[in-house]
Amino acid sequence: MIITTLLGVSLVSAGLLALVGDRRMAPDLNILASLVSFVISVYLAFDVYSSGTAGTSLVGDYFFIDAFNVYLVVLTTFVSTTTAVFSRNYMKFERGHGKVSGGRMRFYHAMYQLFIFAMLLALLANNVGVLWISMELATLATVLLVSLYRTPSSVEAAWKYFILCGVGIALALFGTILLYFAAEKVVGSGVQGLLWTNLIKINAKLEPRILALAFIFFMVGYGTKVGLVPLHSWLPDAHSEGPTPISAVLSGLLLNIALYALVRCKVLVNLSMGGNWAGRIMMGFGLLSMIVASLSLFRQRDIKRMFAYSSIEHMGIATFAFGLGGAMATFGALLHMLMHSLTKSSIFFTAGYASQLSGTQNMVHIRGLIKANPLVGWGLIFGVMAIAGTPPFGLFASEFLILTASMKQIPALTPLVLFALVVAFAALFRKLQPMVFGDPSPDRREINASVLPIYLHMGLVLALGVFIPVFLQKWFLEAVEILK
Amino acid sequence: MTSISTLVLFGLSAPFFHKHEKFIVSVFFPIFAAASLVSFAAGFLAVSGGITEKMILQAGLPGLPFHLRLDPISGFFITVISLLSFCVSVYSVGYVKSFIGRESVANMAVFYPLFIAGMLLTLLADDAFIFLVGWEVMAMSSYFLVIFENKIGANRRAALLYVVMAHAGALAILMSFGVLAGFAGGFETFGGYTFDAMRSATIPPFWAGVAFLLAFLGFGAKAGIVPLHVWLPEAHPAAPSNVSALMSGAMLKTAIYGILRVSFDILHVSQLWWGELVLIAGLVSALLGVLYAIMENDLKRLLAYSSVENIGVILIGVGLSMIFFTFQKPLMSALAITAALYHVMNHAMFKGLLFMGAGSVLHSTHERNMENMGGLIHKMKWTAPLFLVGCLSISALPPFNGFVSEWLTFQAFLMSPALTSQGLNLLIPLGAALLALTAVLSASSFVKAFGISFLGKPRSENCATAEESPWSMLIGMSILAMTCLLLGVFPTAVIGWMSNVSTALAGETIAKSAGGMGWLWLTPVAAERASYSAPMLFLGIISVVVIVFLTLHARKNTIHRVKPWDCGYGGLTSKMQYSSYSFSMPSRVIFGFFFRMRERVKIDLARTRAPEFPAQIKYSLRIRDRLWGWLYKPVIDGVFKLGRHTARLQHGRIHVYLAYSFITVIFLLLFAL
Amino acid sequence: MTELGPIFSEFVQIALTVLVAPLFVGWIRMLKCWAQGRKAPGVLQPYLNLMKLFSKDILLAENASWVFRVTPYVVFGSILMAGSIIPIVSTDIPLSASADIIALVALFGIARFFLALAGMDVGTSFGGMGSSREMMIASLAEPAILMTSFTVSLFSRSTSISETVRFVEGMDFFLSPSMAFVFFAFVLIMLAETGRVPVDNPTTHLELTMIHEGMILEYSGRHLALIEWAGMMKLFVFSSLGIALFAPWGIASNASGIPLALALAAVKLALIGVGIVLAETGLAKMRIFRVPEFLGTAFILATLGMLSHFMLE
Amino acid sequence: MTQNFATQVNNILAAFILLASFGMLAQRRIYGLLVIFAWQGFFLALSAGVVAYTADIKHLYISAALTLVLKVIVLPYILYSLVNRLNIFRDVEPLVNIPTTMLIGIALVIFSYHLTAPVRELSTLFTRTTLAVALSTVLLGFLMMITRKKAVTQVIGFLAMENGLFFAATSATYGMPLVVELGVALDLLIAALIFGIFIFQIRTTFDTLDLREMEKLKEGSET
Repeated sequence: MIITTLLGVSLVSAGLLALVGDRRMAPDLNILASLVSFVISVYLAFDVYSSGTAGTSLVGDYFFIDAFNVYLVVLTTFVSTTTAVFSRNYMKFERGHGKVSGGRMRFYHAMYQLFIFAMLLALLANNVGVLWISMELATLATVLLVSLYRTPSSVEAAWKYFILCGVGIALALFGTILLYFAAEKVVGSGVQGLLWTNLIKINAKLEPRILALAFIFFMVGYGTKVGLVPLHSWLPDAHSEGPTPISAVLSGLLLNIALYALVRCKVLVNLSMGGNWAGRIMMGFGLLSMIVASLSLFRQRDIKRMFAYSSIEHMGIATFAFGLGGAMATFGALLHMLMHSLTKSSIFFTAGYASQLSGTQNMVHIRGLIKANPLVGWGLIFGVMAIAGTPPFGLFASEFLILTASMKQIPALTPLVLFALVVAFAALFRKLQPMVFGDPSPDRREINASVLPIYLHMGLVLALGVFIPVFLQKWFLEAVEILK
Repeated sequence: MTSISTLVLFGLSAPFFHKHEKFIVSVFFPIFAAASLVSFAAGFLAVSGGITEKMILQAGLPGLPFHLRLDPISGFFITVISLLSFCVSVYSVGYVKSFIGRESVANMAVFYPLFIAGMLLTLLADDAFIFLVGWEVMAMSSYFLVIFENKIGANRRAALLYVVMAHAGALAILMSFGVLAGFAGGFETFGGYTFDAMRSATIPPFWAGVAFLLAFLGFGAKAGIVPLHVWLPEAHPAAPSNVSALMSGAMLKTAIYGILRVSFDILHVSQLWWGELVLIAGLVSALLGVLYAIMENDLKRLLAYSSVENIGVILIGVGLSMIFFTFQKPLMSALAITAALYHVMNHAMFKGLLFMGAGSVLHSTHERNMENMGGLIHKMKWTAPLFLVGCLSISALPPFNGFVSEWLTFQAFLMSPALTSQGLNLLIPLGAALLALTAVLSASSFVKAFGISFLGKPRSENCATAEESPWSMLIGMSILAMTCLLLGVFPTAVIGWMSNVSTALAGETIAKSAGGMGWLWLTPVAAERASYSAPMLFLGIISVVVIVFLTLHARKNTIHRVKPWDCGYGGLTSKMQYSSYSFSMPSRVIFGFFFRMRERVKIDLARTRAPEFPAQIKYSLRIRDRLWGWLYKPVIDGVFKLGRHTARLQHGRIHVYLAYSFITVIFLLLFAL
Repeated sequence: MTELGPIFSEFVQIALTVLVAPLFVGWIRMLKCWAQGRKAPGVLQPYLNLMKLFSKDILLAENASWVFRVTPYVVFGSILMAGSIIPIVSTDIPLSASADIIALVALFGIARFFLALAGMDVGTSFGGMGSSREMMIASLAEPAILMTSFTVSLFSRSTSISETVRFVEGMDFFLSPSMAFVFFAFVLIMLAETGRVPVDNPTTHLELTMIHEGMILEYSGRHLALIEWAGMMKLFVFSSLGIALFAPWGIASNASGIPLALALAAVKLALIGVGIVLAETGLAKMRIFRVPEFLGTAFILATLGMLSHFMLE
Repeated sequence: MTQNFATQVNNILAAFILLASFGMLAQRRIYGLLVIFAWQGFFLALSAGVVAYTADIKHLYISAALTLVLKVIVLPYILYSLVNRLNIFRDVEPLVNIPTTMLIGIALVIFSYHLTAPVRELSTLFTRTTLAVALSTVLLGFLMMITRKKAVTQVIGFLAMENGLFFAATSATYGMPLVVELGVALDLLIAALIFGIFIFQIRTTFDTLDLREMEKLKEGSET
């Protein structure tokens, strides 16, 4: 019941916003809608926690909640709320400078809510097919947002995003079909064959070879959306060319959702195949992504593009950790997903303000942010520190766990991880310093930056870095159990 | 604990006062000083009483709350560091004022205490996680302090180099902890990260070696062991002088602490080659460090390089102690470790003093290049003698403290015949000779430092118009100067105080034998073996000087001030003095092969009557560190090259991208089935 | 007598160091003149020089700082300390415990440090040149001398000089390669450290060849006197150190044996003087950058001595 | 009709579908492509119908009908009108020349046949043999997207992939549950619409549909 209202809110508000159009109230309505769904999701989470359900709790046949997806739901609604707050000023500025027309703003807000709806659906859906549908929906909702500015580069980016993800998702559908094909022989045809809860129950009977085949398609399909090398090509374009709020939610949330789907599949396949076959594939992809992404960081000119690459790197780390398996690594990976989406979205906020300040996304022309706007400047510094994995920020905690775990389990590969991390660190700081320090460029524009979201996120990341509240611990540990 | 919290608290509250910066400076830094005094007391008692307190904060990762632990080892380092930070904080009251209006003092007031707090936290940490948190807090806050004057591009480059190397080192340490925790009990339940678990863990020799090596690399990168030292001469000069005093005097010591903690306390030095490695690394760092120091003309760079040298000396002691330890010679091991710890303390004191001195020179002349200094002894009446004290102590001249630790190290060296290994028997005396060489070279480099910058005639306008720095800076320095003298004159008392530390590390102490002949004589192992009495020497020299002085001044004969001998040409200008370059010329000739030197003389024959009297002669000399070209440049270039190649992946054509995923699918299908 | 004995012999030593040093130098100069066929001044000439200098006024360079003025006293004091800890006539002296051979080297170090500073204080190029060369020579000589003393102390298992002397006295005379090597090393170093000919020329005032003289060029009056005196003492101390390390036979173990010890010491010193003169007349002063090779040889010899101690004995 | 007759029919339809996708690979002219695409959809719907009839699964009729509407009428029509509006008639020569593409296609078919062997052994359905065809259709569509230059042709390739997927669904599993089928169909529709919008956007911003114009976003030289 709660879940349906939760989903309902975003869906209805999407419709509403489509009607409201480009009134002054539209952004506020957007914020309100996201806030409401956030509140509901918190209530939901509280409900789950207080009922103390270890593992899954079914809602009808279609939705289910367990320790794994509940925190992602809260995270999603939270980040979408803060992003909505951020986009209020940001998009007003963009409008002011005539980069977007009123009609497109209508479209923007409607699609924003639809996107949230799709993500929540993907998280909560108990049905592999529905999961697939909502993933596709999420893609479609954002495709046209990426090309919102109608500049050649943005259109190109959107097209690549659309085609590559479309193809990827199609492959994922093939995987789904194979999965269903395998399950059908056990439970007979019908919805039952696609429910996670059932599949986990019956996994012993599922035919491993078909599941292996299915997993490959899932891997490539959802892997494309996670942005794993070499399926990542669309990500830097899409994340850098769209409006910044969209980049924030794409990097911060959508990648998580895709990874979520992938991990679910991995668990299933591993269970039926025995051993860590799927895990090893994921580790391979994760490692490759880390290294390639961190090396690419050096060559970036565009600030948002650079952070898009860093998202690839971090998704790589999380994938690697999930592939690694084991309590520490999985715990670390869950923490990493949380921390990364908080940090990365706030970084995109600051990056957006930075590029508005200096009227370009080209890092060569972004100078002396601390002088120009101290709050934004320090926000960017803290964000980069956090994303580079320096304590006491939370990403350090997760990387600490992941690295030590990998040192324990596969010492041979750890140097590669180390290399990737150091290179990424060096690259990020190399690019960061000229942007924040020194004297700002004379021709800079005035903005009124709402830094609340930025510092809210950073504060959370900081707090979680030194102290993980008990309910989160409980969920993570349960999730670790689930993902064994 | 309280001190850490106050530091953090006030540090974080600082930005809210960024409107009235004077207020910050004059109120906050005294508070920091008080806080460091508190921790000083704590550490001091911990060492003297040999107490071990544990404390667990309910925070951090599940199943891994923050374990804190105050034992003699950490207590010793806390004492040293907080004593230094006390003096530096006092000094800063005057020093930081000079930044008001130029830079944001609030930043300083935020990161300075965070820096100290980070160091203390590192020392108190009793599990891997909180240790690294403290470590990185220290690193990052010092990074922001290094880049404090961020308008200068060179500072930014220095800071970048520093922060990258620091982070790489931290990750290496993390790896080593990973290895240790992996073998410790209760890894899957987060329990393995506590140092206690690691201590009790049984680790196969190979992995123990790996852990040690990783830790040594990680800490070495922070300590500035050659060849990991490149960041040091860049970062220390870039930072404000009170910060460089802390970095060089205190931060490097945390690295030493880490090495001791891991190799002695956790891994209980199990293999011989560790000691040998540390010893050799120490020797190399000491020698190269001092050579670079001699070549330098930048006062602060010179000091930074000499820090490399002193870290080397400390490591020599540590290495010897490890070797003796593996040979089950606890008393000798205790001797060596005492020497090392003593030098840790000494270096903290005099290097802090010297950096502050350089700071006040910078503060009044805005010059860092010695070629533009000179004659400051007339302008800065008090700074000069204080700086001189620093120079005397660092050149290991009795009765100052530097000599004591050097002397102990020599004694440790001379214990080598007790070892049963032939190779070491031959190697170690050579090490002693190298150490001697280092000592004298550092003496000459500090003769140069003091002589060129404080003596002679001013070489630039800024120097001619310099004036003395404010009282707070002088107080900060003079406390340290006093400490230098006391540490030098009463070594037996200090060693007695340190006995718990060496017991905790080497399982034995030389306190008993050291004080064997009473407090007056320092006799490391036995009176007939070797003895040294600083008080006697001190008194002896002083008394002779006084007696002679009085006897000679019994008869009044007058002093005439005249021009110095100018070979009859007349008009000696300050340009005719021996410059810093020319002073180090002999050593350049002798040790030139260590450096990449480009020396060129440009003779301008334009509008000159006769070619042998050219109008002007330009002489330029660039001295580079060979290691940079050998080790670092290739790595950096390699990374960039890789970057270029990976960038090709992002081809831009969508068909290629599609082909990527297509090939991936096919490949996986083949690979899987 | 017994408990006062040490004190007594200590005073004897100090007195010797202070008073006999000029005599020793005078003896050397006299020999040198004879060797070069010149007419020699009296043995007591150095005393007269000192007296003259003490009675003179001081011409102080205008921008000389207090460092310049303190230096002579410090130099004098530290060298005197050095003299007081080396057993010249008796091993049983209270101060010998207060510093071992490393500390001894360090005492010379103090003197050198201040001299070098004083050289740079006035701000003439000669001073700077002198100090820089002095420091270079020192930086090469000191490791060598430490190696030497280490080798010797390896025999006696002690760095305390008195102990060493007792030990060497104790063992009956024998030819040990290490001792031989070390002895030659010591001779070379002594020539370098005391600024004798092949390294430095104590009598030159040709600016470009000055080392020690360069540093003290600006000194005059009693300052100069003190420094000269300290120089003489240094030569004396070094010689007696050589005696103590290599030919200690006869050095008394208590106050009662002092007279004999005195006689023996006189003889040995006289012989050393002869040796020095022979060396100075035989060798020519070498170019400044040949000095490193010279001292390098010394260092190698000392090291060889130590190695041969481990390998052959 | 009997099982094995149905099997034969279904196999024949599968053969036609495969043929159609090869035809698309070979076809240069866009009209032709559209026509073949429509035919493929038609065969698809037909086979779905057959399966629905034989195995007598109600909701499969619905999806068959959906297919007929969407893939045979709506989508081809949209694309056709687009092509007319933007008057692009022939796709210029592909990146990889036709014979090579064909050879690769053959290889793909063999590969997917080999790949689905285990599935064939496992399945009890009379449609099982056609899974190989489905997979190869998907891969061929993929191949087509890689080798063709124009946006429109890429769209068609994408839709061909979708056909393959649908065929897999029907042949391997007698169709997914209805919810999923509907969802998929909906997504497909939206996708098609977005394609339409896009092709206009591209046309207006680049005034060509040649995708090689859209290669600006790549890694520049290091700054």
